[in-house]
Amino acid sequence: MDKKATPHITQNEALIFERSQTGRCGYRLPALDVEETPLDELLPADLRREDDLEGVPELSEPDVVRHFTRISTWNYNIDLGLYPLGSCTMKYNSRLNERVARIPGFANLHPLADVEDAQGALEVMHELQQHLAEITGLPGISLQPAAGAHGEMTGVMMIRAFLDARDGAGVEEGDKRRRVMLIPDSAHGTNPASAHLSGFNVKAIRSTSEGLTDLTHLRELCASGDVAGLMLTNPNTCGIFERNIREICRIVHEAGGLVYMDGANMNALVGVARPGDMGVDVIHLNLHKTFSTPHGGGGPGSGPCCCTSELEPFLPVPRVTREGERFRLDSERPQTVGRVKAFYGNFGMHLRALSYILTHGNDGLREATEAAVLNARFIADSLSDTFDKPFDSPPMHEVLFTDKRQTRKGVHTLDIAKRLIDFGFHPMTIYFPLIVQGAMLIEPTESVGRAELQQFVEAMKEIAREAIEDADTVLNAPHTTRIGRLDEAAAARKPVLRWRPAEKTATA
Amino acid sequence: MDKKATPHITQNEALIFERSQTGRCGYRLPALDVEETPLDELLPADLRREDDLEGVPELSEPDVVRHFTRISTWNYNIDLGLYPLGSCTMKYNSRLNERVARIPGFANLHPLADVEDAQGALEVMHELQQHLAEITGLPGISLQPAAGAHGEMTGVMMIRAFLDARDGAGVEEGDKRRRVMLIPDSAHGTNPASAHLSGFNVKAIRSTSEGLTDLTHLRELCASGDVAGLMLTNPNTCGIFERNIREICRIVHEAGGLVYMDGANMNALVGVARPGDMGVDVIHLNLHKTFSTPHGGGGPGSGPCCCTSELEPFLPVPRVTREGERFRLDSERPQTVGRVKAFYGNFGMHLRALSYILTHGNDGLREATEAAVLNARFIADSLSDTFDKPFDSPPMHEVLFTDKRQTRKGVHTLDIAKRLIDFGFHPMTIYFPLIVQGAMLIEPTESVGRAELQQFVEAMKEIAREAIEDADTVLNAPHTTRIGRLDEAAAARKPVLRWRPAEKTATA
Amino acid sequence: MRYIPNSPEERQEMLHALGLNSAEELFDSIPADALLRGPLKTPAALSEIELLERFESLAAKNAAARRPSFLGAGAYSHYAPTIVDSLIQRSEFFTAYTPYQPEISQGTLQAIFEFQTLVCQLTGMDVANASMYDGSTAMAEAVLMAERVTRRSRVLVSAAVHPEYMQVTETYVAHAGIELGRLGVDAETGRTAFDDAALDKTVAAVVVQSPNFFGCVEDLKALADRAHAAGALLVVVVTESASLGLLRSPGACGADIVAAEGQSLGVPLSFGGPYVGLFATREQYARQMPGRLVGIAYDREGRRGFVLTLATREQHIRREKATSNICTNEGLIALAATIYMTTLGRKGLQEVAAQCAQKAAYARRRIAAVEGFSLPFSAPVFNEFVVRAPVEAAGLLRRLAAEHNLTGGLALSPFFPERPNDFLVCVTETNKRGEIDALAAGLGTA
Amino acid sequence: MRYIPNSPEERQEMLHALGLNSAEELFDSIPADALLRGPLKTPAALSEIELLERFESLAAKNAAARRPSFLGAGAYSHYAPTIVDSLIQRSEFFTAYTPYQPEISQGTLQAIFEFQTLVCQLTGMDVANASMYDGSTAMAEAVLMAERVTRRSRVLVSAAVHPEYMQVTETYVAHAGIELGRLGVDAETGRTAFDDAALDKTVAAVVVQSPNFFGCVEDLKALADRAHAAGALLVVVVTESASLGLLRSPGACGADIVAAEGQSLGVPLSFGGPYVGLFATREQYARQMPGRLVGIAYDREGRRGFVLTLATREQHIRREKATSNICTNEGLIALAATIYMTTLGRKGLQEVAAQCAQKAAYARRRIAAVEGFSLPFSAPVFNEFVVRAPVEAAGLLRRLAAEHNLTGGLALSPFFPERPNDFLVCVTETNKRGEIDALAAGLGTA
Ligand SMILES: Cc1ncc(COP(=O)(O)O)c(C=O)c1O
Ligand SMILES: Cc1ncc(COP(=O)(O)O)c(C=O)c1O
Repeated sequence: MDKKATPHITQNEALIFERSQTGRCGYRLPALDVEETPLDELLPADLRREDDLEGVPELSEPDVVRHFTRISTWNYNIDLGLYPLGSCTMKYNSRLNERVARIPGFANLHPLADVEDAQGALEVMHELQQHLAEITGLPGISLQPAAGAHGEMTGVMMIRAFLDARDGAGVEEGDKRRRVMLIPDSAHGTNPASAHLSGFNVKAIRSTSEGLTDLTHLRELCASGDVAGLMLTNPNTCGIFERNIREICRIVHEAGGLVYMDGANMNALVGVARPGDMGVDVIHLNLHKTFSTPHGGGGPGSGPCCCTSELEPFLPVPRVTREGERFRLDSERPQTVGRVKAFYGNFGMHLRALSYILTHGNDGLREATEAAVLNARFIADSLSDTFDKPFDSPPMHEVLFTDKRQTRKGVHTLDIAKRLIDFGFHPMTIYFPLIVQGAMLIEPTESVGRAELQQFVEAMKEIAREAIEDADTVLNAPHTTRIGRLDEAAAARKPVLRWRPAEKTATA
Repeated sequence: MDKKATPHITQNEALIFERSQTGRCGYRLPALDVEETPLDELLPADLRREDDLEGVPELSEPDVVRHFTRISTWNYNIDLGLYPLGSCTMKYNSRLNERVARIPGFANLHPLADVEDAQGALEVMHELQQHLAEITGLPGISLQPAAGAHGEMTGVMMIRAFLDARDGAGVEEGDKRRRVMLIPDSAHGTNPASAHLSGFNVKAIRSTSEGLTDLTHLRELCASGDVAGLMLTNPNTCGIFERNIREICRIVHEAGGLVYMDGANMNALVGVARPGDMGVDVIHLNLHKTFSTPHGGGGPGSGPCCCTSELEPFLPVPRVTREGERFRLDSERPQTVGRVKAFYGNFGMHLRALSYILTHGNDGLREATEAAVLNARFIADSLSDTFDKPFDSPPMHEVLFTDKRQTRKGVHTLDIAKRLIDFGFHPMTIYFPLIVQGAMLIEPTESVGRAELQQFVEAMKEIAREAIEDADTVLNAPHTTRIGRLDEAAAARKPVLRWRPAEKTATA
Repeated sequence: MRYIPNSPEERQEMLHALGLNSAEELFDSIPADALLRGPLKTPAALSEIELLERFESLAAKNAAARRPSFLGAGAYSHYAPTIVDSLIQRSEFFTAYTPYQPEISQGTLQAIFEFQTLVCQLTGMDVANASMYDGSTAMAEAVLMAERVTRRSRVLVSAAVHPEYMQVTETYVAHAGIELGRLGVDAETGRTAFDDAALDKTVAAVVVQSPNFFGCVEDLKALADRAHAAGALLVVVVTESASLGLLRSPGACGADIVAAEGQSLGVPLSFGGPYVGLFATREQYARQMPGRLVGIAYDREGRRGFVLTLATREQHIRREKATSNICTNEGLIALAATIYMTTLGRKGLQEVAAQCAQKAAYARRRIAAVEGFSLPFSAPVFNEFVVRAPVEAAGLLRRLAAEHNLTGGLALSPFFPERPNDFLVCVTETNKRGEIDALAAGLGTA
Repeated sequence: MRYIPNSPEERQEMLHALGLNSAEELFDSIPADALLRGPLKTPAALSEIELLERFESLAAKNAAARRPSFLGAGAYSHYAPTIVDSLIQRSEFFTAYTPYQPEISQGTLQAIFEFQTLVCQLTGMDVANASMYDGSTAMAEAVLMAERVTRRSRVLVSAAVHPEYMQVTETYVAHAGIELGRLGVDAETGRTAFDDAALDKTVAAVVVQSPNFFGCVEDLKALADRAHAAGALLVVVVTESASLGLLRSPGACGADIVAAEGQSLGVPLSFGGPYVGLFATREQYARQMPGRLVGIAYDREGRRGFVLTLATREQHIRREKATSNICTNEGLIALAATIYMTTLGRKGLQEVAAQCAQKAAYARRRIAAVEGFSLPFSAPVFNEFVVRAPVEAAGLLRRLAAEHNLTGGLALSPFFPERPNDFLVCVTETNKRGEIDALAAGLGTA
């Protein structure tokens, strides 16, 4: 930095521990209103802490507010501008939904309250279930999974349980059972990880030069007889709709397997087409993508699992069901895969998603899908002269480019991404999917207007120009942030994962 | 800007009108639920708008959120760091107070509701009145004034009404009445403006070389016999307590006048000393300073007026009074100066101020005063070797410096202020008070900790060093903001005060 | 105290470093006999939990806040989209000061510039300021300004102006050498009755409110013509700014100054404040305006920015010669109104106004059909109107509240003792048909 | 739709520019027979006003949310200072994604680093991750990790672990080749009854909860010693993280992995979620941990920053070989917990814990004094304890709710049918003495 740069206080906020000052206090409790029991009677000394919580910071309330406000300004966020992370569906997070989630009758409701005293909450969940069933065309639903990967795990476990029940295999015959899960090589990493967690062996299916699932390879793999199912993302992670979806489902079904759909990309389909109508058996939705519940810097999410009525008996318990005017929690499901989370899922996210659905209305849901796909098309169209677009098909809600044309000058996807920051945009998803080199996956969502899309396109074109005329500017980007590119390799070699007083640092 | 700078979208947000797109819509009402009356029956065409609200923007909700979020990031604010504007008392604005003000039973209460149905609100006002009376030592109170200047106007009008009543002057003798208001030359501009609005002729009192009211001059002016009173700020705007306050009050009282105190600087006194005990007759408080109600980028404020029991009959109506367990609005005050605002003042600010008082408790109020004065002393002590401190007395809650030592190199107060921005601080109040050249009035308040005070001191010292070694850096500051110094003179010569489509611009 | 960063120990260390022994010594310059002996007699500190309980229980005593209501008369129940309050709660807005340092206050400054523009668009005027305390003080300042502009000293105010606004104006002008005259109200139409005789060459301005206190829409064009013919200004007061979505703008009718209450534009009722005064005028009077103004300015690189401008009108420069004593105004409320207006936008503002008018028309029909009730005034209305009851109105409304849990409106008798049976009903887009039906039914039985 | 910037006309223009005639053509790649015919059968759009009314009326049906309550069992009513919720509502935090681009995500990254540190401090462990979904899944992941670390396949779980946590673990490990064994509960003390015989060389870990599901504080030190002697890990589950302000930390007792629910640290009850799983372990196991980790990194100028690190453990790099499938975690809730912990700070966390314990002790005395009621377990407790009623507990609690408007606790019978008369009572700093007295009185009469 040049001499104009100074130790700017809000740009150099320390760690909260470094800010701590003995004796500061940001909290006050009402005075204890019961007779005090001597500490030793309460709890023997050997069960009590001895360290006086050393190291936990001591701060006044303004210290805390200033600290977190300052560091917050180091974040990009949706309310600032386009956040076109492909596969992440960073759409507008309505404040109305936040308000709904904070209504005291929901926020203060204990999960173990008598169901009779929590009918409103159960009704919310039940109504959301119904709408998600309608949207996916899959009638069985559990809202319990806490995120997409959790939904995947739940769904593939259901497949497993279903197959075992169907095929009548006893525990002894374990090895003979269907234990192969087919997953396209373009899939998100959670797919194989979830399949593995559910005890499946993962086999990768190749993608075609069109960016679609290779049917020949699929047929080949299905022929082995041990296929439990297929995990497919549709539109896939190249942003392309698997137009052979019915055929794909038929192949898998005929091979005795089931089709799991990763619903991360449902923002391309809501109100337009339903996975259930295509032959999908089970899907998870990401409420924190398609249904706009905020990502919160990495969660909470919510990954409801929707399935056919054949699979319904295997859904996690408890189920939220309706009996006349009353709502119940039903755990009497002998075939269930079990419970995947304490209580009933991320209820706060259910509220927000329901608020999203009701605010949009059925026509608004379709309108959002159309607008999202149209925006992606606009980008695809505007940038295909400038950047390599590995697949010809018109994209759905997100579009895939690569850095092929820029690498000649040594400029790679990472550099393009970092340089976008200087134009005020969050970068797109990079290096995913893994099947193309230097992937740049751009998902604008419906929440951005034409003018800003145009600005994004211009920024991308400008970067492409710079890559030729002034590569250094791109290679050294970003230039407008308080810190530059960080040495991640060094960080992983000798990780420091926590603060410690003085020089004690944790390495692992 | 160098080539690294780009048309960064969040740094170049347009005017909301420039963002508008025909057909966008950010709002939805429930459908009209009554039979529609034909428009012409509702209202004849010549009473209806013809312009279709042309020019009013059309935007979606995310457009609005992005617009205001982006421009918000161009503001400095208390939650980011020290905001040491002298005389402004920029202290911590608690979120708890914001929450209190938004409790539906307050926020949704109509001011003309039957008092029986608004007892809680009246109780809030009554309780606040009692606490402010205790804090100022002045028993009569009206919460009606909307800001400091409004309180001043109210207070001096009360003085006028009191004197007229006391002196029994009829309308015919108008000119003979006491029509001179004495105001120190160091006073805030609102003091003379308010006095003028109340029909007084303003005479300025000189300050001594110690930065105090010149008693000799005061006596001289009082001798003329037409003095209605004195408006005094204490601690004064040099941050110095008028230690002759009792003598000053005596002189004015003996001359037949009353003493008005501008309470803008009460943060130096709360819990430590009371204006009523010093001889002050009437004072306004700035709840948006001393009692932490947020400034909001220029208001709302609240400027309650507190007075002796002699002046009480002259307070604005309606008064909030208590009768047994009930609270009333009382307008039967024949001697009142009248009403200064519709309804009862900025009630939302009353709530916040009461929340502040109750959260601090009586000991906390004093603690805050001590901490505020101590912080100012710390700065005074740390910087007096570096900057010219025109008055020797130890400061109260704010400290006055000048640019005298820096001007040799052509660096002035304005430059120092602008350079502070690069260190992450908001500048101090500059060029006020007017009685010293190049004034820099620094008020840290109690809401800042030692470490940040130290950073501020170091920044100031660094700037002083730069003023000698590298004056250009200071003269061209700020360097870290999205725009540089603006040409205010040109702006005032040909003012453009509103947006107009195309090239039509308003000049005045 | 949890809001004070430096702990007692830290403060002790700082005191020592200053050569002081105790905090008391910080106050050595205060005469000993002026120092407070002993602690303040205010309550001891409350925790958050206790404080919220305390205020919740106070709020619970405000029964009126929970009841369907037909109160207007200067404060209106409109719905504000959620984002209004979320956005103004950004620290960047609500904890900033008046934008004295433009380089780090552009957010506030640009928002004010937008506010000024929106106020101009709504009122049909050329220039608007950064806000006044509220509608009532805006009217008072308008009267003072009319005197400055015309150098005349009589001002005629319609008796159908909000009575509290009139009282405020009386207070403000009491010592300004301005004489306030009154224009009566036509008993049949409910509009200002114009007295040409009163309109001589000493009259600085004619002040009318539209819709007026009785809800009647004034014929502003005619009033403007007559005022202008006599060389006087027309000052138009608006208490219900939502009406500007439907009614011809004061500017289009010839107003010279508009003084309005902006509470309808997204601001909570909050028992009467904080609200926001809108103040707009013609271009040629800009330098006579009270209050702050934001204008465009450029930096050395030619980048557009915004600054406080024409400050030579203001108290901090001109002191007693300033156009007004106002300093702190209603910045954050002006911001709320700005966000409200932009969120509703052109169509939304029109739709809110249309729904208000439609629902009021429905309510008029329903109430007029109730045995014994009538509508005394014939002029067109927006969303407020006077109802004449067969009995004393104040008692009727109290019974309505007690028996039907409805706040039916405002009895006019405290302001107009000659109208014991009249009350003012206001209907907005937030009043449901069911509430209106309940009101009509309740009036029939209360 | 008001959340979609491009208006229908703009979209039409964009379509045309792309050479398309209608929005339908955007979906040409979807087989016609898979397209939805007709609109979704979900409801039509609601305005804000209608939507809020709708949800308010649903919320009103949750009577339990308005009642003094003594429910705990994995979800606790603690008071969160107002700033927790205001700060997490800053757009900068709540609308950001996972911090994949560190240069513009330092706010999130630094906060997670602080979270990791605070979790270490509270649990007494060396390293903690960026969060798990909740306490139950954290426990399941801990069991999976113990298998990875030890390469052993049996895990012994105390019967006094939260039954729902046990169910979740069963689901998670069902296909991982792990056998779950159970350790009983001592009928007298309420603590885990240790069966040395079961602890052989095949045991990967012993899993206990402390305070356990019955509220009893386990003797972790003794358990750790026995587990370690057999080469097994000790996994400690904590559902009531507020207890860590008073109880000796699991780390100090020798725990190898701590899996905790962080809801007590400033997170609303919200009918069971979102909460936040805390996961901490010893330094040497860091690379076996599930979930994200943030570490320090430096830029070229040597400036300190934070990045996601050790990603080679994770699914997006290692796919099926990852330590876990977790991707999205509970970032914003972890932030809330971080703000809560820093606001309370060292003293505040201790005070909350002390008040919980004190009030629980008072409640124990009061309830034990009620005729017919007893406390079946003798081990020390923190703020939860089992009460034995003279009658069937579920019915008693229902009567208490109906007649005394009190949620008296959780009947144990659904989880432990052999305990029909037992119920679990939880007391926190938010329960006033009056509520406790009312509970005791109510039990005597219900
Ligand atoms: C295609 C795809 N599948 C699965 C996931 C995992 O979802 P989650 O992060 O909610 O666990 C993601 C999200 O990152 C994704 O993009
Ligand atoms: C000393 C002094 N007096 C009066 C005022 C005016 O107060 P207000 O801005 O609230 O009208 C101020 C505030 O700027 C001030 O500092």
